[in-house]
Amino acid sequence: MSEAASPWLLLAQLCQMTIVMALAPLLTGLVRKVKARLQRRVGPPLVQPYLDLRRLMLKEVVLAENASWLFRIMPYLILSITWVAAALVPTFATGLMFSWSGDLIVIAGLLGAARFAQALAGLDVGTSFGGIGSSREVMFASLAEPAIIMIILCVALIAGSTQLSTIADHMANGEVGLRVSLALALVGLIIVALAENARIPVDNPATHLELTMVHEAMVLEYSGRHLAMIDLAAFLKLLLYVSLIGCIFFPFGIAQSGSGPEFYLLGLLIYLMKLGVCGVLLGVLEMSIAKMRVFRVPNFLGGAFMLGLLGVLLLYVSRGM
Amino acid sequence: MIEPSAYCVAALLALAALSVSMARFGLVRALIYAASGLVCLALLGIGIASLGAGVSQMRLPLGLPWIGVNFRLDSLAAAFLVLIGLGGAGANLYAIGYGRHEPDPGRIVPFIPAFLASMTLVVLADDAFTFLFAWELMSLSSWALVMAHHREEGNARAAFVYLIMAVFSGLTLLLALGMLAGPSGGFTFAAIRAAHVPPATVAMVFVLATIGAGSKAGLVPLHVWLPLAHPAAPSHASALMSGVMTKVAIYGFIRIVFDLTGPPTWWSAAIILLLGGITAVMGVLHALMERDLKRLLAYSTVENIGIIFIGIGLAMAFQSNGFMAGAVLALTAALFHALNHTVFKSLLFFGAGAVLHGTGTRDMGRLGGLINRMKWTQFAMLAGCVAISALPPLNGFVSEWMTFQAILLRPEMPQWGLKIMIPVDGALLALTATLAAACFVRMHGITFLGRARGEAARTAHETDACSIAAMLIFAALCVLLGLLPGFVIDGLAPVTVSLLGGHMPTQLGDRWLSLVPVSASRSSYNGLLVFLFITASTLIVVFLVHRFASSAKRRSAAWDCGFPDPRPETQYTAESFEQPIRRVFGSLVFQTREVVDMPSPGDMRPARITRFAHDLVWEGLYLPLAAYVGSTADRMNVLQFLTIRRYLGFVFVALVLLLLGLALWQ
Amino acid sequence: MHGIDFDIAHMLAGLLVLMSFLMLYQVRLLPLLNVLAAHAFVLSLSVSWQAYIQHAPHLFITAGIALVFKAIIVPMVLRRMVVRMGIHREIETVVSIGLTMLAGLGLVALSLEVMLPLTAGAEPVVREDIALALSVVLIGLLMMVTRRNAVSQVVGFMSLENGINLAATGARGMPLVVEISVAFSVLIAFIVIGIFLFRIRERFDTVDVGVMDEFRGGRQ
Amino acid sequence: MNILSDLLPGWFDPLLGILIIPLAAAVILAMVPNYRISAALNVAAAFGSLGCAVTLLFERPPPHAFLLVDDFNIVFILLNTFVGFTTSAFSASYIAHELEIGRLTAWHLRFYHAMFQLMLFGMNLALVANNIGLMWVAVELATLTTVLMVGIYRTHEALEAAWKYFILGSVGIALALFGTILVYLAARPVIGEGMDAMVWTTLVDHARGLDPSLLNVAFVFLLLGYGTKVGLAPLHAWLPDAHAEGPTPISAVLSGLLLNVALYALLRFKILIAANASAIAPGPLLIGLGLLSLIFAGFMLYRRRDIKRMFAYSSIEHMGIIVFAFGMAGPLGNLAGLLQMTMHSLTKSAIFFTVGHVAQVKGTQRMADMGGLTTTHPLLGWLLVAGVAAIAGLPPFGVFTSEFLIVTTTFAREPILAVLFILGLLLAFGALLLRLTDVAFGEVKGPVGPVHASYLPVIAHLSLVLVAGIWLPPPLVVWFQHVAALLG
Repeated sequence: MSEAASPWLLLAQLCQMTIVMALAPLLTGLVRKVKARLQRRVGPPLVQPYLDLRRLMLKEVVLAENASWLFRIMPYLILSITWVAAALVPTFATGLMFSWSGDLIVIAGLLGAARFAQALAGLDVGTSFGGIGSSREVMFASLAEPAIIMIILCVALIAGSTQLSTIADHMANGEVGLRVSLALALVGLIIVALAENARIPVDNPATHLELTMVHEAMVLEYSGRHLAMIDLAAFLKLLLYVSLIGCIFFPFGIAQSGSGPEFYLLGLLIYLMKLGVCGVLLGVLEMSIAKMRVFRVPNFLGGAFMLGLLGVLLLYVSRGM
Repeated sequence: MIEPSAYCVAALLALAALSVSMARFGLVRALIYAASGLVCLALLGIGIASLGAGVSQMRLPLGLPWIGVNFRLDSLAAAFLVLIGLGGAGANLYAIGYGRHEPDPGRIVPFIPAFLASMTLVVLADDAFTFLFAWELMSLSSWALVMAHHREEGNARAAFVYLIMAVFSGLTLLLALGMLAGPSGGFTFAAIRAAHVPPATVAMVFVLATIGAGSKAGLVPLHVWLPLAHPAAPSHASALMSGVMTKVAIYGFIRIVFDLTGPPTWWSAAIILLLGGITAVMGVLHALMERDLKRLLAYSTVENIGIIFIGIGLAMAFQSNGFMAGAVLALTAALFHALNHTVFKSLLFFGAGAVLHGTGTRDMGRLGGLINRMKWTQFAMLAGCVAISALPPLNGFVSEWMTFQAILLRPEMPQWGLKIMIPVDGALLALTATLAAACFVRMHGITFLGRARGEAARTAHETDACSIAAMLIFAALCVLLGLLPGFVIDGLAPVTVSLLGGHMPTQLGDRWLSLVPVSASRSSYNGLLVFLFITASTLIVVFLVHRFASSAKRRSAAWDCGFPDPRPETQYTAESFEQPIRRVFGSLVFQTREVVDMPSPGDMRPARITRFAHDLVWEGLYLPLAAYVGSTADRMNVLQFLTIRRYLGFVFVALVLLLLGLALWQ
Repeated sequence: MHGIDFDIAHMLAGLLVLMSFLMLYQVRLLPLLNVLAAHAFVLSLSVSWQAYIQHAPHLFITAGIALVFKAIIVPMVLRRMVVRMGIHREIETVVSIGLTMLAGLGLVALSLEVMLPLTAGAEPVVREDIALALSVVLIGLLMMVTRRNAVSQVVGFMSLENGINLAATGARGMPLVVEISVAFSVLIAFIVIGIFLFRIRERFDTVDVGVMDEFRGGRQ
Repeated sequence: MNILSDLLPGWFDPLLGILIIPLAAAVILAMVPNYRISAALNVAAAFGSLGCAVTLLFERPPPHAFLLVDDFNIVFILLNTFVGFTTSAFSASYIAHELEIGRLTAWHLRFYHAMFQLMLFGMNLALVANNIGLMWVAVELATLTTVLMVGIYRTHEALEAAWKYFILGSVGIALALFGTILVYLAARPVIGEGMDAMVWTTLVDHARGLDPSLLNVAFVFLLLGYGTKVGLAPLHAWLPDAHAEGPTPISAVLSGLLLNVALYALLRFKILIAANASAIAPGPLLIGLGLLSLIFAGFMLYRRRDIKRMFAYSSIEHMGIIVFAFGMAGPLGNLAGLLQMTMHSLTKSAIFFTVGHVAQVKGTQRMADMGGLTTTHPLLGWLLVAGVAAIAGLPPFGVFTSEFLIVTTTFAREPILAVLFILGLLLAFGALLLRLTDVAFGEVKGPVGPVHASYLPVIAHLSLVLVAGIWLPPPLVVWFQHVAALLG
C-alpha cells in the first residue's frame, strides 16, 4: 500500500465520502419520483428527501420513558457505520486511500453491524412493533448473508480477489467477457439488495401497516434527528448497493488508481449516470411487482442463494475442472 | 521454559490440596482464587514467551517407569497454554467476587485449580499415558464442578451424562493412542512420531481421534453434554469448561491429526468440513431456540467449535493437496478463533453469572430491562455479543473473516468432495454468522433491553466489583484483539511453522498494521483503520447534528403505532422473536410445531400458543441407546433370582461345552 | 502286574458307571438311597481292590470310609430324614427319565471321546479308568442338575464325589488320597446337616424361592 | 537384607510364621471370651503375619516339598497379609458396633475372630503351598471358613446366601480336585509315583514332557473349579449374595483376597499349561470368560439396589478384567493383570470398608434409603466417591494405569476385543456412576448419625492406590515384569 498514501487518494477518498453522503437522498428521491410518475402522479420533487431530513433535524425528539442510552446512540452508530461501508465501495475511482482497509466481506460485516445496532434499538423500548421489525429483519439477513457469500465467492473466483478495487480493475479490463455465472450473480445480488434495502417485494418503505412493515416497524419509536439519521443511513445503504452493483458488474469508466484528475471527473460523470439508470430501473421494478407475504420471502432469498451456488458450480465446469 | 510451567502445575495442585481444608473461610477462598489467578497469569506469560522459543522437554520419574512422565513445550502447546492462562486468570479474578455468592464453596474451590492444572498437563503431556491421565483428570475435576450444585433439579443427570461422555472420549482416545503406540507400547509421542504407521492405521486413528476429541469439544452429534453441564456448573466453572476445556479438546485433535500422524487425506478433511459445518449451524439454531441464558451460551459454544473445526478442516484439505499457503491461513484462522472464543465466551458466561446472581434466574422469559439496573454488566455483555456475532471491528469478525478468506482463496480442489464441501461450508459459515447475530440480538435485547418481564428483573442488582472488573477486562480484550490482530497472527506463526512448515506473511511488517492473509491485492482488512474511520465519521455526524439539528428532546409514552400498552407482557418475548427463524429452519431441524388455541368469542379463557420442538439427535441416538441398555439390564436381571439348581446347571453346561470344545479341538 | 488285576479294576469301575445309570433311572427316593448305598459299596470294593493291587494299605482307610460312611451312615440318615419329612413319594424330575438316561449316555460318550487322544505314553489302563471316572463325575453332576429334590441332589453330589475317589484311587501312588476322602466326607456331612438344619424339604431352592418373593425388592 | 536376617533369631522362620501365627491365633481366639481383647489380638496376629510376609520379602527360604515362596506368590502373600491386617483393624471397630446394636452376640464374636484367623491361615497356606494337593485342601479350608462367616448373622437371607455359596463352592471344589488328580496322572509317567508328581517346582520343570491331552482336560476342570471361586460368569452365582449378606469385613476379604487366592491357583496351572507347547493355549478361554464376566456384570450392575451386592458385581467385573488381561498375556498384559489385581484388592476392600460405615450409619444396605452422603458425612462421602472413581479406572488412581495398559496392548493386537472391552468398561462405569450420584449426592436420606470408627484403613488403602496411580516404584515394576515373564 505504498502508493496509497499519496494526498491525491486521500482527497479522492474524502470527496467520495462527501459525494455518497450528498447523493444518497437524491437517489431515493429519484426512485420515488419515478414511481410517482409511473402511477400517473406528479409526485414529490427530487429534493424531497433533503427537505424531509431537514424537517426532522429541526424537530424535537420524543423518547419513550424507558428508552435507554443505547436507543439514543444507535442512530449515530448506524449512520456512521453505513457511511463508512458506503465509502469503501469504489464509486467513481478505485484504489482510494482507505479502500484496502476492507474488502467485500468487511463491507458485508459493516452492514451487519449496522443491522445489529438497529435490531437492538428496535428491541430497546419494549414494544411489540419493535420486536416484529427486529426479528423479521434478522431473519431476512440470515437468509441474505449466505447468498452474498455465494455471490462473493463467484466473483472472487473470477477476479481472484475480494478486494473491490482489484475486482473492479479486473472486470474493467475486459478479458473477463460475458459469463453466465456473472449474470446469475448479478440477479442474486439484485435480489439481496432489494431485501436488504427493505424495498418491494420484500418490504414496503412507504407503509405503516403493522403486518407488512419490517424496517419501518423497527424504527417506529424514533423521531426527530434520530429518525433523520436512520433515514439517511437507509438512503446510504441503497446507494451503497447500487454502486456495488455498478463497480462489480458495470465497472466501465471507473478511474484506475493513480490516473489523472480528468479521469476522476469522467468517472464521476459516468457514476452519476449509473445512479440515474439504476434509480429508474429500481422504480420501474418496484412498480411492476407486488409485495409478497413475509413468509414467502425466504423462498425469494433462497432463490438468490441458489443462483449464487449455481454460478460457482458453473464456474467449476467452465474452468473444466 | 518447561520447568516454570511444571512449577505452575505443581502450584495449582498444591492450591487445590490446600483449599480442600481451607475452603470454609471466605478470606482464604478469595486468596486461593487470587493465587491460582496469578499462577494462570504466569502460565499466560510462559506461553507467550515460549511461542517463539523452540522446544523444551522434561521427564519426571513418575507414571510408568519405563516411559516416565514426559512434558514437552513446543509452540502448539504454548499457544494453548496462552488460552488456558488467559481463561484461567479471568475466571479466577471473576471468582474472587462471584465465589462469595456460592452456597457451598467447599465443593467448588478445590476443583478449580485442579481443573486448571489438569488442562495444563494435557497440553504439556508428551506421552500417551500422561496425556490420557491428564485428560481423564480434567474430566473428573470438571465433573465435580458440574456436581457442585448437586441438589438442584437435573444437575445430577447433567453430571452423569457429562462424565459418561467424557470417559467415552477418553477411552476412544485411549484406543487411538494405543493404535499409534503399537503392541510394544512405544507410548512417548517422540516414538509415535518416529514410528511409520500404515495408512489404514492412520485412517482408524483419525476416526477415533475425531470421535474422542470431538465428543469432548462438542462436535455434533456428540455435543449433548454441553447444554446440560454448562448450566449446571457455577458460572466461572462453566466459563472455564466452555472457554478453555473445549479448546484443550481441540488441541488434542490438532496434536494427533497434524503432529502425531502423517499429512491428512482429503476424505478426512471432507469429513471434518462436513461435521464442522453441521455443528456450527445446529449449534446456533439450538442457541436461537433456547431461553435459558447458560444453555444458550453452551449451544453457541457448540457453534463456535463448529467454526473452529471448519478452519481445521480447511487446513487439512489444503494440506492434503499441498497448498500450504491456504493451509497455514486456515489453521491460523482456527487457532485465532479458538483464542477469540475463549475471550468472549468467558466474558459472556461471566455476564450470565452476574445476571443469575443479580436476578436469581437464567430464564430470559423473566428478565428484561436490566440495562437500567446492571449497567456495567450490560455494557460488557454488549461487547461480548458484538464480538461473538462476528461484527467488525471486534475480534470475532477477524477470525471468521480469515476463515472466509481461506475458503475464497482456493475453493476448487481436485477432489469433487472438497470442491462441493468448501463452498457449501462458506455458505454455512455465513448462515452461522448471521444466525449468531440474530441469536445474540435476541439474547441481549430480551435480557437487557425492553421492560422488566418479572419481579426478578425488576429488583435486579448489579454484581460485585471483581466480577465487573473481569468482564470489563475481557471486553477490552475483545476490542484489542479485533483492532490489532497482527500481533496474534505473528504470534501464531511458529505454530503453523512447526505443524505445516510455513506461516502467513508477517503482519506487523505492514506499517498500517493491516491484516493481509496472502497478498494485499487479494484481500486485506484493517480493523484499526476501520475503527478510526468509524469514530471519525461518528464524530463528524455528532458534530453536524449538534451544530445544525435541534437538541430539544421530550420523554413521553412509547408511540407503538398508536396503541401503547403499559403491560410488559405485550413485549416481544424470546419465543416470539425466534418465531420467524423457527418457521424457516426449525420445521426441518427440530420438527417444531405450533399449536394455537384460540377461544371462541365470549369464551373467557386466555388464548394460548404452544410450541413443540424435538432434539432429533438426543431422541434418535441417545434415548434409544439408554433404552436398550435398560431393557437388556432388565432381561438379564432375572439371573439374580434363579435357583441353586439352575446355577449348578450353568456350571454343568459350561463344563460340558468346554469338554465338547476340547473334544472337537483335538 | 498282571492283566487280570486291571480287568477286575475295570470291571468294578464299569460297575460304578452302571450304578450311576441306575441312579438316574430311579424316580423314587428310597430306592434311590438304596442305589446310593450300592454305589458307595461298589466304590469301596474297587478302592480296596486298588489298595490290594497297589500294595497301598492306606487306601483301605478310604475304602473303609466309603463303606461305613457313605454306604451305611449317610443313606440311613437320609432315609430317616426322608421319612420324617414325608417326601418318599414321586420325585419331580426336571426332564423325563428317558431324556436323562440319554443325556447320561451322551456324557459317557463325551468322556470317552475326550480321553481318546491320550497318548500311549500313559499306561493304556489310565485312559479307560479316567474315562469311566469322568463319566461317573459328569453323571453325578447331571443328577444334581436334573433333580429338584434336596436329598436326590445330595445323592448326586455323593456319586460325583465317588467318581473323584475312583479316579484318585485309580491313580497309582497318588498322595493325600485318604485326606481327600476324609475332607469330602466332612463336606457331605456338612451338606446333610445343612439340609437337616435348614429344613430344606422340597429342594435346595425353597431357601430361595419362598424368600425370593418377599425379598425380591430389597435384595437386588 | 542381611542386616535384617542377622537381627532375626535363628529359629525364626517367616514362612512358618505366616502359617503358624494365624493358626495359633485362631485357637486362642476361640477361647478368649472378651471381644475387645480378641479384636485386639486379631489385629495383632494379622500384623504379625504381615511382618513375617515382609521379612519373607528379604530372606526367602528354598523351595520345599510342601511350601514354596517365589517371585510370583510373594506378591499375593504380601497383598493377602496386608489386606488381612487392615481388614482386621477395620473389623475391630465394625464388630464393636454390631455388638452394640445386638446383631451379634459375644459368642458369635469368638467364633468370628477364630474363623477370621483360620481363613487367613487357609489363604496363606494356599498361597505358599508347593503341592497342588495341599493347595487344594487349603482353598477348600478358606472357602468353608468364609461360608461359616457369611452365614453368621443367621438371618434367612444370610443362611440362604451361605447355603448357595456352600453348594456351588463344593461342586467347584470337586471339579478342581478332579483336575488336580488329572494333573497328577499326567505327571506320574514322567516324574514317577508319589509326592513329587504333585510338587510345583518339579511339575513346572517337567511340564514339557507331560501328556498334553490329559493336561487339557485337567485345565478345563481346574478352570471351572477354581473359576467358581474367582467368581467368573457364569459360575459367579454365589458371589453377590455372599458379599451382600455376610459381615462387611468378610465381604472385603472375599473381594480383596479369596478371589485372588483362587485366581492365583488358576494362574499357577496356566503357567503349567502354557509351559507345555502341544497343550491348548489357555489364553482364549480366559479372554472369553473374562469378557463374558465383564459385560455380564456391567449389565447386572444397573438394577442393583443393595449397595454391597452392587460392589460384589463390580468385583465380578474386575475379575473379568483381570482374567482378560492374563488371557491377553504378553509382558504388558500380564503386568497389567497383576497391577489390576493388586489395585482392585486394595480399592475394593477400601470401598467395602466405607460401605460398611455407611450401612451402619444408615441402618440399611438399600441405596434408595441413602442419599446426600457428602453433605452429611463429608469425609465418608468423598472417600466413597474417591473409591468409586478409583475402581472405575479414573486417574489419579492406580486402576487407570492398569486399564490403560490392558486397552492399549489389546487394541494393538485384537482391536475387536479391545472395543468390546471398552464397551464393557463404559457400561459398568455408567451403572456405578448412577448409583454413586444417588448415594453420595442429592437430597439427604436416612439417618445422619455420626460414625464411630476410624477411616484409617480406608485412607491407607486409597492413598496407596493414589500413589500407585502417580508413581509406581521402579523396583516393584521390575519385579512385576519378572513375574509377568514367568506367566509367559
